[in-house]
Amino acid sequence: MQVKEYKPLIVAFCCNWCSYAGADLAGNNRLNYPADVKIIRVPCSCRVNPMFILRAFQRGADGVILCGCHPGDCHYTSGNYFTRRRMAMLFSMLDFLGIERERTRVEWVSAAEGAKFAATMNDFVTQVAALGENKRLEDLRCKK
Amino acid sequence: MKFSYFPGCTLKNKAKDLDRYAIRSAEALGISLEEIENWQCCGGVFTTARDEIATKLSSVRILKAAKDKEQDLITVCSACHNVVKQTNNAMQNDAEFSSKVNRYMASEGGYDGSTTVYHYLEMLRDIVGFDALREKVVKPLSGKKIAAYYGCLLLRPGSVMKMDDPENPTIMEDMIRAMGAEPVIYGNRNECCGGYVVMESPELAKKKSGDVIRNAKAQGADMIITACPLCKYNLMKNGADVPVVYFTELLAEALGVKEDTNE
Amino acid sequence: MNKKYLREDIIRMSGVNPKKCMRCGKCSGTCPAYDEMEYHPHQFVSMVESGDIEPLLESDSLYRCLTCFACVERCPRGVEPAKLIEAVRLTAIRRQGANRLTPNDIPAMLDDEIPQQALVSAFRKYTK
Amino acid sequence: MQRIGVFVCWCGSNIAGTVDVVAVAEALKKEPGVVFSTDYQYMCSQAGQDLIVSSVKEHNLTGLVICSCSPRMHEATFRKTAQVAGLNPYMVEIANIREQCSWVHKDMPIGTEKAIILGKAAVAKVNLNAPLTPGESPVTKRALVIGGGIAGIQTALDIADAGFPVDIVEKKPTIGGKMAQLDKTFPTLDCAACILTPKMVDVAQHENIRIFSYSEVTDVKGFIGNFDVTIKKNARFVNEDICTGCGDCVTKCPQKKVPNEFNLGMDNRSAIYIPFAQAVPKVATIDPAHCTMLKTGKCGVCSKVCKANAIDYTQKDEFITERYGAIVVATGFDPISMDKFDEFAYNQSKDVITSLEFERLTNAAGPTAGKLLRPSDGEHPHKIVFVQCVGSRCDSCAEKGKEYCSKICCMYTAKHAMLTRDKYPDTEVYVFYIDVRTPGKNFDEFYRRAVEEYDVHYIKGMVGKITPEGKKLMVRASDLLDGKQLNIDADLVVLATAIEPDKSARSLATMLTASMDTNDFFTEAHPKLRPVESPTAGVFLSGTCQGPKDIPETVSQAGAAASKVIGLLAKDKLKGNPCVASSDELMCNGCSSCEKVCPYGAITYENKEFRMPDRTTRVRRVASVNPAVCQGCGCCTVTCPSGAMDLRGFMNEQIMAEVDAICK
Repeated sequence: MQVKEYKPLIVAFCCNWCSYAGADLAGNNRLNYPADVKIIRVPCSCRVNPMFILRAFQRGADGVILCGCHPGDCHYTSGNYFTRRRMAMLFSMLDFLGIERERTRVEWVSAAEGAKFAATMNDFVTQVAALGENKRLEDLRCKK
Repeated sequence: MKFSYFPGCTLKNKAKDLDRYAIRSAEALGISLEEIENWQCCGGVFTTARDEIATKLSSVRILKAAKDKEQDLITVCSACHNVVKQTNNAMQNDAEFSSKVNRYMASEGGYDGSTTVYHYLEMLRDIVGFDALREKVVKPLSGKKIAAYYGCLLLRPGSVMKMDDPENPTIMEDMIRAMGAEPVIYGNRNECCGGYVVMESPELAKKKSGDVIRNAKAQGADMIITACPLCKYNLMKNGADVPVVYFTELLAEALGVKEDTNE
Repeated sequence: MNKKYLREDIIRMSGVNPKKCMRCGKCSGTCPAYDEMEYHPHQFVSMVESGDIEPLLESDSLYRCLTCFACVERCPRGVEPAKLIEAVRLTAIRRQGANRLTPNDIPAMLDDEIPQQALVSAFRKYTK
Repeated sequence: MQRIGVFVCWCGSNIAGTVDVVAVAEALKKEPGVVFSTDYQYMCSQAGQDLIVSSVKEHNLTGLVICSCSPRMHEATFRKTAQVAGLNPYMVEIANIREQCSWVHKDMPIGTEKAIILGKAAVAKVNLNAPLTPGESPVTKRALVIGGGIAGIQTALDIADAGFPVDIVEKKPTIGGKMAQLDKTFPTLDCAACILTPKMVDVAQHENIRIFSYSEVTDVKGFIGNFDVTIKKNARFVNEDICTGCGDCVTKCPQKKVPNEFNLGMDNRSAIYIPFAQAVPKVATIDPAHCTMLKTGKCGVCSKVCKANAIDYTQKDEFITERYGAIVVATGFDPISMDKFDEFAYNQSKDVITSLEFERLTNAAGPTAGKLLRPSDGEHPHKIVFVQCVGSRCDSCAEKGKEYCSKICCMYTAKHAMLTRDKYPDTEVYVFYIDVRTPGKNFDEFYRRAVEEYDVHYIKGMVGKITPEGKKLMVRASDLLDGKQLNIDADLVVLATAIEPDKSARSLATMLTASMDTNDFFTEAHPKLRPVESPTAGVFLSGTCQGPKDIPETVSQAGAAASKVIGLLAKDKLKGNPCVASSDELMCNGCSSCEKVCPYGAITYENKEFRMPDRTTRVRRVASVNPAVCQGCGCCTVTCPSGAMDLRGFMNEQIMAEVDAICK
């Protein structure tokens, strides 16, 4: 019997100015990373409500990564500092809920860092894949 | 007001004047200095190496003795002050060092770096106050042009000693003014006299002390005061043709308590 | 001793990062013992940085530093050369039989006035 | 319910090579709301756009999903297409199936599967899209320039020449700034006053420029196009409109022992003064800290001698409020204090001076009438030591100086050394340097000339200690190349002090909500591509308030800032970004959290009357977003505890719909 290869589902939130452009640059340079990563564009990493990340886990995502401009380089001056603090809080709550820390990550990727974007995604997908499916946080209402 | 007091080895021997006038003057200013019991020599110089532990234990014990009496610690000798203060700083800020020290001292109880260390001059400025000092002066030293010689150890490293601006200090000059004399500002007041290297190279000490004396005199000094026995020795030995005295001696004179201390 | 190990040991002991040096030479410009030294403060920094430490260990310059902290105070980059010199000196005198000063040397150096402080300090600096 | 059309682009083989575009179009047909789906080779081509327009009409589409390249590439194109087709441009969403799919995945089935999911996410979002209209705001066609140095002067002249009115606010009694204090300028050695003062006159005579001298900005409200600025005109106790600048009062004033700040305290001025002969405006100012009349009520000499009757001891500070479309910051620099560097004996000897003091000492209008004389005894110095990098390039932990290179010192020191040798060939000149940094047109040639033709001794090494002794300054320094410690008995020492932003810059930045770096220099909107704009819309940067720079660079930046201002003022109306935050007043609990995190000050609170269901009214404090100021980062939406704040175009619902679509 052939076992179907496990493919994790990864949601990546990318800020419009740095990380989304970094992802575009990875594309321009044809730098491969797994198709498991699906990007959602937001104006700034600080637009990402912790609720969105919880929602993704609820709906079956195995990992969520949040990418923004490097600290100090935020297009909106200070947005990513808020992101950093909020995510520190959220991640400690995820610890509390029993969602492995390795399923989440905040990464700073500039518009010039296509290679870093691809490398980060490769690394993150490998990391999440090693943990297997995320079963901890499910919305019972979504269960069929 | 009571303080713990650490005189150090030289003040019990070659620099008795620095010690006795310090105690007498403090009394005249309403401050009593209680000498720490069974103290050991601080070691003379602070070893900056972070892995030197045993050589700093005597200083930690001095600091701990003051803490046990719940008193602030006062020092007079520049070298002692430098060693004790730098050791205290290491106890406060170098966690690896302080944990090693506390392991050595486990049987006598630990020390956490919480003692406040004042140099006698800081006590005059921050606790007595130079204005109050001025009022207590009975024999103003008017007409005297006095050069304060800081040397290196009182002020440096500035980030640890925090006594005064290490390049443009005013604490001794303010004291001189409070005593009614005129301070002489000269560039070499915070340059080294040659220090302990006199043992290794008397020529170097001669040159460096000579620079200090020449500069002070060129700027008009007719007396040099210091807080350090080794500075005094180096200056005196290397051709000082103006008097070099301890600041406490001059203070005792101004406060009118110099004469009756002939014990 | 292995060159790299020696360098790391001295850096760890002193807590100094010689890479911060920008080669301005202010330490040597201000050093009161400069003329007595074969290797000068800025050379201590650059030679430790490059691992060229043996010549420093052999040099009398180690015993000319006054530990007056002028270089520490005035260095624009916060390098603290005196701490580096101290670490090299300790490395030298910690070697067996390498004490610079022995009690037998003392009587010849004494005069009536010399303060205890000078003897104690010299022993700290020159002897292990 | 939307009627959505899906358009899958092949991008030649760029997409179609790895993604089965037909399958994508087919799969998306089944998504809720989708009524039409197709594919085409080049959707961005005219034919492709025509296809979109005709499909909108044919199928009555209300929303569009374009599966194509990155929205950073063609989002604007397709929004225009939607507009042509009669749709609101914000009813378009792009699924990025090229950069983020076909180009990074090699396997056709995998690429196709991902493209479908990205398409589904875009469809889910469009289902919740609402038409958005960018707000419009009028532009007040007047600019404010804060700071009247060469940067402010050049910016103001350029804007005024384009026909727009400009106000300059200068805190000193005259414009001119630091450049007015300089003697000669490198590398051409033309005299600073000769090139600056005509420009000052141009400013004074320009019909479009008003100067508020001896004034400062105390409050800024509003936003790009409409800033309401309060300017405080300090009382100068002289009626500016009447004063003829004859100077009779200055000569007759009995209080003549006031340190003259224009000459950096190296000589004295009177209590009523005109900073220098070519001052603009050329009117007198009374220094209230030193005027006997103002302090004791007894004197009044100036009032008696003034033929124009311009003296007014009762004058009060005056506040003016004016509206501006754009603000240019040109607050300039100051040399840092030398208090923490007394190893160089600046506080111990008058003969240790800063470079700016040296400029005054060699300036024909300076305290020595241009003769280079020692400040202590007025004698001619024969040996001069210049020390570079004093306070520049210091490690941050040293806490004394500045971490950056001050950029101008190498050149002006070369200039000082060269001019000294030129005028006084009997003078020995030493320059101690760490590195000589002379990038710039004709700069290195200039420095080499100082060495080769003028015999200036350049020594690599730093001065460690200066000891005044008698009439001499004993300079101890290292010569790193010769391996020597030097002891030079100098007559004069000149310190090339680091420069720092003017102290007023920090409070101004707070008023403008413009950002600063750790050194208090204003930050640019982009360090390379938008160097004269601040991240705050409508605020522009000119000169050294943004970073150390020399005169040519300052003037170029001033012109650049002016061109940006002109570009803004030339518009009648500003179209905003419609993707801005908005608050649901009924949900807002008035907590101010959003106001605190907004980097632009776009959120304000107001008390509003609400009609309650029982027909009573209640006043509640609620947030309101100014759409002209909001830049749409969305930080407030996450901070809002009651969920009242949302971001148009990136609504919570929309992003969660995308999440759901991806995770389905």
